[in-house]
Amino acid sequence: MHMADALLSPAVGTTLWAGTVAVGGYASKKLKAQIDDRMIPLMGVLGAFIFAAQMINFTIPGTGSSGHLGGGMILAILLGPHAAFLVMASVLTVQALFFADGGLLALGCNIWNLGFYPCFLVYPLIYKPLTGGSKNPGRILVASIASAVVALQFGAFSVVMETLLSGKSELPLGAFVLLMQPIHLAIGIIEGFVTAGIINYVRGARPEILDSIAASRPLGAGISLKKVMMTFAVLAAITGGALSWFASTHPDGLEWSVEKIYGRGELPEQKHGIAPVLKDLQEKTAFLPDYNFKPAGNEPKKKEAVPVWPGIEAGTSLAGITGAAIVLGIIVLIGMGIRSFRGRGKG
Amino acid sequence: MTFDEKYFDIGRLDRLSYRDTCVHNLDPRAKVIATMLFLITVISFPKYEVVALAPFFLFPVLLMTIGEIPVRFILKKVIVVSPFAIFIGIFNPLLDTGTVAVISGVPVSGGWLSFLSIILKFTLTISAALLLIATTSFPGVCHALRRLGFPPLFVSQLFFLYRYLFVLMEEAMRMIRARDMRSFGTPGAGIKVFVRLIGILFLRTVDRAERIYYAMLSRGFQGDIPSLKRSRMAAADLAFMAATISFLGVFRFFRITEGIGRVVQGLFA
Amino acid sequence: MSHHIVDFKNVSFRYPDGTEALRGINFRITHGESVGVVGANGAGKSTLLQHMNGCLMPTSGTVTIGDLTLTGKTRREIRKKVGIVFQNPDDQLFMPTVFDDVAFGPLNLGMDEESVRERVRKALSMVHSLDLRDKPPHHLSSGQKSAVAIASVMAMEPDILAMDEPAANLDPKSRRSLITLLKSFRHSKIIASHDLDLILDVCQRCIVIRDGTVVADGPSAEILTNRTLLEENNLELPLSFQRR
Amino acid sequence: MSHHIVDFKNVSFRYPDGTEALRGINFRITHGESVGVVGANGAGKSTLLQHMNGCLMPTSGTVTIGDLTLTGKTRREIRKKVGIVFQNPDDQLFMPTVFDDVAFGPLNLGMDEESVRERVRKALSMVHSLDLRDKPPHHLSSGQKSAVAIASVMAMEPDILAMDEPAANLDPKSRRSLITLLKSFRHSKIIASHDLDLILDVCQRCIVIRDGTVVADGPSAEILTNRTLLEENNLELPLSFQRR
Ligand SMILES: Nc1ncnc2c1ncn2[C@@H]1O[C@H](COP(=O)(O)OP(=O)(O)OP(=O)(O)O)[C@@H](O)[C@H]1O
Ligand SMILES: Nc1ncnc2c1ncn2[C@@H]1O[C@H](COP(=O)(O)OP(=O)(O)OP(=O)(O)O)[C@@H](O)[C@H]1O
Ligand SMILES: [Mg+2]
Ligand SMILES: [Mg+2]
Repeated sequence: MHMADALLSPAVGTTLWAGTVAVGGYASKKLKAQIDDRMIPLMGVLGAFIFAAQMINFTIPGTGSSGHLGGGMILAILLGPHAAFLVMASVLTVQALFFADGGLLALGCNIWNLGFYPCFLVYPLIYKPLTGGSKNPGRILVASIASAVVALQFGAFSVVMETLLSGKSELPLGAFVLLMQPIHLAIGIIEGFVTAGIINYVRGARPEILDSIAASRPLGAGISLKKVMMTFAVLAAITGGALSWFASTHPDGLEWSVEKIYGRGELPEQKHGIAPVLKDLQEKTAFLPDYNFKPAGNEPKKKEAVPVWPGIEAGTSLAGITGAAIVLGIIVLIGMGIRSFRGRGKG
Repeated sequence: MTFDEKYFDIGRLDRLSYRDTCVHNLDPRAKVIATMLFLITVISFPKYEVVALAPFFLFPVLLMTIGEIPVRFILKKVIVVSPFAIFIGIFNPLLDTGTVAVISGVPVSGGWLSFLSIILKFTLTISAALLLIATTSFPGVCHALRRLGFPPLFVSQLFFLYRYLFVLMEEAMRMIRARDMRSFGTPGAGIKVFVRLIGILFLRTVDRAERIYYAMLSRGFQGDIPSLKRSRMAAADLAFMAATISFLGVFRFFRITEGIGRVVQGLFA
Repeated sequence: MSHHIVDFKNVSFRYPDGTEALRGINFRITHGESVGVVGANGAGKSTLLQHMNGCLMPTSGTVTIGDLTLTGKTRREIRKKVGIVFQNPDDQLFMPTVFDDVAFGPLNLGMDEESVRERVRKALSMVHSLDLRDKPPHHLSSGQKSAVAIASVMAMEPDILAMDEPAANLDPKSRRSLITLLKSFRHSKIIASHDLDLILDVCQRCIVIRDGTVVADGPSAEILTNRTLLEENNLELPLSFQRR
Repeated sequence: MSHHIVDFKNVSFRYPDGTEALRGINFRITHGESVGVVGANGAGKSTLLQHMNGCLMPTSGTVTIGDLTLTGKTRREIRKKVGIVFQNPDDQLFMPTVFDDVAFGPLNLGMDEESVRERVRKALSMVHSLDLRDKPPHHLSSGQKSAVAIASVMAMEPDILAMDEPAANLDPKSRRSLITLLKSFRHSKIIASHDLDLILDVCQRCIVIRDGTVVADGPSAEILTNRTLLEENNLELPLSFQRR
């Protein structure tokens, strides 16, 4: 569920970066004031733990497909929200840098989607009230499942919104939501089971460990609801402000999604080249009730040259294509030139 | 990717960063800033833009060739992570069929253009991020972040994460091997055993954190991870930044690619 | 009995990051033999052992166990024949109690409950740890953990036993009882270790590895007394030969 | 020089889970002595070493280093005097590169940049690992890791060096060069290990621990040849005395 750079607009990307940096700064300030310095290596190594744990797959009962641990929720439970947020942020940073999962610009979104919700929203508002500090495995299970599901739904929905607001994808809101949310419901339930399983296992095996982590985490870990809501409100205001600015300067971004939701139920025909692909996709997307693509295979008759984005066709002309080909050719030559020059220099 | 591949992959990328080329020797901060600017510039092109993206391939290509990074390795990694972007992008040609351009009589739908644009941006951004690590090393990037004002606490998390990633992944890998060795099919890979394995890994991680903490204390740790200033921005770094910025600016705001095309077409017309 | 045979033919292995850990390894272990594998840090011992049951698959060359050639398909069969005990018993013990852990393998083999119980009992008695049956592994001492790890592999009744550095971190007495235990097994055994005294005690034959190739292969009593050979390979005479 | 003295008086320690790991330990180490600590798995060796610089604080009794009694307040001072090398170099090398790791201690001592660089250079050369400076620890071999771990402690120029199981997992040659290295240090040293041959080589004096108490303390040459004493403590004669 990692957001990708290529799907983002700079406005959305930087807005979420700003939000993430703000929350991150707040969390590290909070931690620095209260932290027991024993927590510093613990947090770091737990980040590596989440990473390693994510790589262990298991078979999801009844399906044969495999799943893995997400991590945000379990960190929040173990470390408290501030530390958990920072650890999650560092896990995602390493993922972005080493596996290019998402990319650097989308990192802001990803930290927000996978870190903010579980740590600052779901943990204080759902997990804590539901367990009420109880160590009863049943309650922990219920609370974990509820939390993981809600956190992932928020995360998935944010991916949808971030993509749509960036305006790079044509996916209509309804369909996108239908694609994302149910999958993440399933993932959430499993993550909940796994989270509760681990907490309960650890509690059974070495109860003192959970207690000692709890003892050394900052006092403010049981953060006041008010503060969370305040932070959230401020960030919502920033986000909202930025988004509305974005929406007003780039109306197309929102426009088309609105249009797609209420507008044309039917879409024009496609070019011939993708007919088979289309057919296949059509079958796969048949569960989207509102959208039926016209049967493919119609002969292409694309003469309705309506410029959707004025001025765009200027760039995408034959001259443009020629230019691009030449430029790419030059770049490849430069690359090869450097390679062979270097090769000679060495040999 | 299987666990092992993923693990080795990081190791490989990591090792690439030990090379000694002039790209590797640039100040990490310069590279971090340049990469971020590059990303923002690429992303800032409107959704139907394809042609103007072409020149931007120069940036990764230069880093790759001068930095002696194998092209194939980077390409392979780009492909491995592409599914999500493709999955989202592939709907564009299906949903956005209005013609936005006519190229020598052939009308092109907006969906295909925007899809192509997503793919190009994807390739550019992902390879730039990978090349940042491959030419700077992860610790280098962390030092840069720290000196660029990221909270020290966050940066120390990154240090530890990076350092123990390999240790813990190896530990996890050995555990999986032990599990797979004694489970001759699916039952051993079930969720119950999975939870146990993760639980054990967690306990061992906490114990390890404790030992690390003692080791840190033994060497005078007082709550802050100190760091040496490794380098001052040198002339080369400033030149690199200036070059990158002017390159980005020129190709973002002037339609040079198309101009070249026109000129060449004019020659042959 | 051909199924106790291990045959490495020209086995090479390269880690995906480019490290050439094995380069054309050749050897053959016949029924009931016990073989030590020695060499410097990083020589390739652990990598070699992981080829015995397909944890790693050779980049080129063939590994044959009994009458099966190691491939993706035969791997599962081969794992029933070859039991590997890794260096760190903590990696190996992941079930909540010693009993569950030892039963894990047999249960996955699809055996019925009665036979599983029997197997577990047998395996645990073999390592004198029947009393530990109901303890959780994390409450055991390192010596006890090693013993249980061995039992959990023995419970699958492998034809061939492979062990990686079995005595590290054991106190001298636990080490000694491990040696006695190993000597009493009648399986084909292959043991990788820096503890040359242990190899000398347990294995009749010894293979020296350097940089992923076999540089010597012969009776332990000969190889482990050949000072030049040993010193060329970052080794030295077993301590019990280094008289004071 | 009183500052090289280590004095344990009636030290007891109980882990939070109730394990009594030390029960009234008494010994005194004077300037320049080198002392081995031996005992069965779980006897309390590692716990004891962690008291040397206040990683753990005695539940009762006093630890004195030089002229300072170990308390929450003096702990920081004491850490400058006592350098501990733990059992697993992976736990000890926690920074992303070898250089950063070795520099960690001196930087915490508040030294200026130039002197830190000088210290790092000196410490790494001492263990012949200057070339590894820019590598991340996870790409080092086990022998290299041990060497760097020692350098990172030596860079603090401690008066007293404590090591826990320094030779585990090293190949015989690396172990031998470690022994040479240890012999060449003129610090007070205290080494906990199961490798009795190493203790015999490096330490003149040896302390035997059982269940958290000192059961013997005397010249290594005497203690490590006393078969009954050793066997009572899950130990055995050093291998080099076990002639074949
Ligand atoms: N996961 C890995 N990725 C890359 N290279 C590896 C990996 N594991 C081992 N190697 C390399 O392969 C070579 C052989 O390693 P191996 O672990 O087999 O050695 P070993 O003989 O078991 O050493 P030791 O005595 O230290 O256990 C070494 O050069 C090592 O660095
Ligand atoms: N963190 C801990 N919490 C509780 N008990 C512990 C802890 N660490 C060690 N112990 C217990 O304290 C006792 C002494 O352990 P210690 O690690 O000091 O032994 P050791 O002599 O170093 O053993 P080894 O030779 O196996 O390293 C053991 O009974 C052990 O189980
Ligand atoms: Mg090994
Ligand atoms: Mg110990």
